[in-house]
Amino acid sequence: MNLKEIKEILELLKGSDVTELEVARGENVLKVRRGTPGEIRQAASQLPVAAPPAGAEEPSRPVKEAAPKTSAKEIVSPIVGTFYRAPAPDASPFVEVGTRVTKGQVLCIIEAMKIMNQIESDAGGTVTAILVENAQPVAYGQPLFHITQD
Amino acid sequence: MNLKEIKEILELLKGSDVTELEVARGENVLKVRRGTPGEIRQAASQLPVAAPPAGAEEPSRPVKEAAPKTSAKEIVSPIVGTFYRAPAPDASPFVEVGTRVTKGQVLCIIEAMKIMNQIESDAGGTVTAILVENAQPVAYGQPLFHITQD
Amino acid sequence: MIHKVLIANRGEIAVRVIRSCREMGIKTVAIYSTADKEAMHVRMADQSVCVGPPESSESYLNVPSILSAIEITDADSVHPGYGFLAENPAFAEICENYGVKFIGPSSEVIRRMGDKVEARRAVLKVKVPVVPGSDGAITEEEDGLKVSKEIGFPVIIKAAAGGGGRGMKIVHSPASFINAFLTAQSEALSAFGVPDVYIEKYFEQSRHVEVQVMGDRFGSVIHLGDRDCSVQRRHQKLIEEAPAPFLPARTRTRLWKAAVDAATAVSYNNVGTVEFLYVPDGEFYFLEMNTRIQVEHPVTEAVTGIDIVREQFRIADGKKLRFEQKDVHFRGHSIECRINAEDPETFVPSPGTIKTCLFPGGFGVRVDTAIYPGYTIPSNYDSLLGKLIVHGEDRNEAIMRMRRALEELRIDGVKTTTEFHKKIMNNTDFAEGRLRTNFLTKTRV
Amino acid sequence: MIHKVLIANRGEIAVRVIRSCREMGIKTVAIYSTADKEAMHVRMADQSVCVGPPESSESYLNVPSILSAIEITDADSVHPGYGFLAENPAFAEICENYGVKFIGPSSEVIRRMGDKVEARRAVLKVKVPVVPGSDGAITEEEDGLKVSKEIGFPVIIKAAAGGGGRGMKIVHSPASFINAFLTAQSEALSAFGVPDVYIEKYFEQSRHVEVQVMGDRFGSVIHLGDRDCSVQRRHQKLIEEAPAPFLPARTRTRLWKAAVDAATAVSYNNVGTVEFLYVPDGEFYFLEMNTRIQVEHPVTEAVTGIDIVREQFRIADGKKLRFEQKDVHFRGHSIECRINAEDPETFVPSPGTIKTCLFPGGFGVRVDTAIYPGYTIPSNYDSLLGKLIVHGEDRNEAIMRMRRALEELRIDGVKTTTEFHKKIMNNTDFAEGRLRTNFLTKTRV
Repeated sequence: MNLKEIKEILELLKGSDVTELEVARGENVLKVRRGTPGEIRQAASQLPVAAPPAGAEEPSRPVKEAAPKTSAKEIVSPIVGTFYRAPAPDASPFVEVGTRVTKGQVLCIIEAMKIMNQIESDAGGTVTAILVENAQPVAYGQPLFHITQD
Repeated sequence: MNLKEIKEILELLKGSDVTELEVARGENVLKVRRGTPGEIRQAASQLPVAAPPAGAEEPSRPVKEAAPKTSAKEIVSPIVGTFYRAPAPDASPFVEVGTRVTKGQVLCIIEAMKIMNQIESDAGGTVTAILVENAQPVAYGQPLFHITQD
Repeated sequence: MIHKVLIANRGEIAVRVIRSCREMGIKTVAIYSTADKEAMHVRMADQSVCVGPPESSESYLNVPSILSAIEITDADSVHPGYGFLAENPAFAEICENYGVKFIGPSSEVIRRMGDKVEARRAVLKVKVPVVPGSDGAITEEEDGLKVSKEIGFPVIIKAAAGGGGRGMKIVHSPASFINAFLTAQSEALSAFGVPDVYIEKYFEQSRHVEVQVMGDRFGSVIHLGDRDCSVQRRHQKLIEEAPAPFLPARTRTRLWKAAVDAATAVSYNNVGTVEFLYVPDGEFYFLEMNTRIQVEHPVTEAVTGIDIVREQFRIADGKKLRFEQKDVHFRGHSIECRINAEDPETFVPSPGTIKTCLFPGGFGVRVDTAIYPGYTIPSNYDSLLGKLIVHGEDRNEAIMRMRRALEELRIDGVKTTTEFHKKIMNNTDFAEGRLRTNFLTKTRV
Repeated sequence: MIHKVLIANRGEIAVRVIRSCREMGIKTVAIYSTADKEAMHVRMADQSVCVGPPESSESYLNVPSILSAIEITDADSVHPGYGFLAENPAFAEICENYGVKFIGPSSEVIRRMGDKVEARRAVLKVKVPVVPGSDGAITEEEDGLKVSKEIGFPVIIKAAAGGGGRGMKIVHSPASFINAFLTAQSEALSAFGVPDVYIEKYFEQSRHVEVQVMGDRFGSVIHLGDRDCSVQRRHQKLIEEAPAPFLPARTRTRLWKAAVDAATAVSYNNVGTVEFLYVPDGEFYFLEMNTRIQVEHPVTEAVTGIDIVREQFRIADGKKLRFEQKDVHFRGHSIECRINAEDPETFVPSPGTIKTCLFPGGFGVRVDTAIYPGYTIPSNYDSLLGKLIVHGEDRNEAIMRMRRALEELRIDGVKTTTEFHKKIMNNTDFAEGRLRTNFLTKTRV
């Protein structure tokens, strides 16, 4: 079973009402399940949803964020709080896109319960993306930076 | 089993009411599960169901009945009533399996509202199946006989 | 004793009846057309019999076929639901003659109240106010014009054998009367088989208010309070509530009495509804009586706590009413929204297959439906998918609850009237009780 | 005024709270662990914040994280639901200090009633009968044995800091006392962090009866009637009903008074439940007070028509009770069945993905759930899938309706306790009121 065949099978399923499909050919197995989880998600959007804090939904889409950059490491927020790029309102940001950082270097501050928590990079490399705006709330597990390792 | 075969199987399923299919050929296995209708049907069987009159569910499975005999013509009940194979309790049945009949020949009686309705064959051929027991209730559209045309 | 009932209906009302039967220990037989093989009522009933092809006339209205189904299943009674054979006195009479209990009033009562002209005369005798109009059917256009001038324009021309809003003509001036009258006659003939029409005063600013009544076979009649069904589109009810809001207490009491008097006048002997036209800050007038269970009965069940379908069975089974008027207590306010498979703007029916359906739950929410995921709505019957009923301490709470419930409701695969109902529940005129039967014509929602 | 509430919970109770908020116009913030990304409460809330990994201790019990979530979403209040932080006085106190309204009683009341020994002393002062037992915690086994001999065996040893049926030991004779006492102490230590235990008389043939109370911040306390929760398995409630059936009228009145007296004694200032042990044809004894909304609150909502969660918000918002005792009217009978994802015979949890779920509808049926087709039940939390609540004119009607509703219920993908509930609803002992907390041990169902 090659990629072309898999594609064709998936193409075929589009018009059908098949919900689960499993094809095993020797050691090759193709399992497809379709259906409701994605549809249910629309239910939420049917409800009048106030703009969630930027991060609210992010943790549920790590794959989406990571997918384009296979070599990039994602730095996620270990706590709930407010994201600050600089140590003080008038100071320069800890890092910018393009900044080269070393493991243990401070990337940002997350304020939680009046305490400023310094978030350190757990990898060395180059900052290739800053995913949250300054002074925005972040949730647990929310991606903050991409660090592309050299 | 190659892609073409899988395609054909899926194509085939479109028109059917099959809900689960598993084809194993040697090491190759194809499993398909489709939509909800079949699942819902189980809901009914979860409910305490009194034995339905023999015919009650039959009309919903014409495919199942007809499938094995592609050349057989199905004679269905045009009315709701009680099926009698003979003109009187002590008389011989109108037809038996194997009886050769002509178009217009009486096959049975269906009693509805105290009236005896003679049901005639709308095809000539040989009676190859009698699908309802004598004196049993039948629903509209319920298959009564198979007539295999010569 | 009733042991087994054949339900001569389909959709949500068949499911509704099956539910009460299960709770009473009565066995159920569903009938279905070939288009309804996969219908919920067939899946839920203890037994089921296919009675004909998709066309109603050949299946759900096919009396010989239904009687045969009763015979072969040994059912001892038949529940007609609403629509189809529910108000057909001939069917009720045949059942009576066959020794099959008809779950409804006697055929004589159905026949009498079914003739709108005779019904009008019957209630007039017990001093129930009727809309000013012709005393009986009018055959000559000149007589019609004369009557119309006496009662004053605008007038409404109605088919004597009509109902459900069909075959009505509103006439605003003498100039257009003759033409409208002749059209109404020919429409009545083609729709109901009789050309008889009658004339009533027409009120632009009126509300549709009705009273649920209940009578037994021993002469007792009580009421279960009133309902408002003014939010209609082309005379089809869309939203109903109990009690009718913004009704002066004195008017309400008089309305109840009028309904009980009307029912008593015809020895009414099952549950039924007396419909009135109410002119706000003015009078109310008897319109007609529905001799069957109504689509909107759940709002009355919510405020009274009484299972009305169960009472239908008890009364038909020859039992006395379980309560006197003083035992009926009203609590809170209830609203029902009819969820139809229709475009919420144009109301064009939207048949199709239900992909997903998630119904609201929680406190004060009731759902009556016959759809399920994967169900294909046949195009042969009405477009009612289900009813959403809420109950709250007061009307405001009920409205807020209905908004919440409508937000939770999700039906994919067909268009539904959900969005329309959301608009009404957020409409100030509705909230403040500016309810009129021409609400939708006059209000941008 | 409360404008935006953070709901520090998950599952059906989070959904329940969101529903009332929507009806009151209060914005909602859901919190969730990474295991609950797809949970219903997250989908329904206006906003949502991930507060930690799957383990409750790191997410739903993670106070700093929850406080940060309150801060970044600008919530002005927090609803704790039941379980998790609902009866944690420290959390309530932190909220009070932060100026965040805790939707529940004040931290002081929670602390006081949370200590079972102090609670016992508080209610004794106002002459509410308590189970004969030790006046406070006992540390020496010999003292325990002495008390036990005084009150008579069998006795039950309970952890002072316990609750929810955990850490209890029943002792039938002096011979086995010392061993059981030492085990209970060490279990209390490991489960609740304190080894304190106390001793009470144990009644084999007792029922669990409780009274819903409601007090405001101005000293008014009323009750909303009683409930019976005797059908339990290992001290976990499975079926609840309101009112408690087969209770002598005089006993019921005294029970209500005792509950109101107990709540008044501690200036109780939100909704809560006073739990009693009732020995049929004998006395009742105060057990403990739950200072939160309970799983079984819907049965009381059904018979009173009062939205209890709404009242929680109103009281926490500093409003007076909306009614006096005389304004509370009871109607009919209500039963709740807890549908758990468990094997109906062994009660072993059955996690998995919900393939299909069809919930019952119609008159008198309420469903509270947080599951939907395609939802995967995380193994990190309790196994409650949803609650089926019915309301009928009387207990018999409620039982018949519950049977009907259970027959309509369909959940595929995981094992559920539905079949267990069907057996109970068809059990004669249950129907005739031979309810005891050891019902399941003694009855073959």
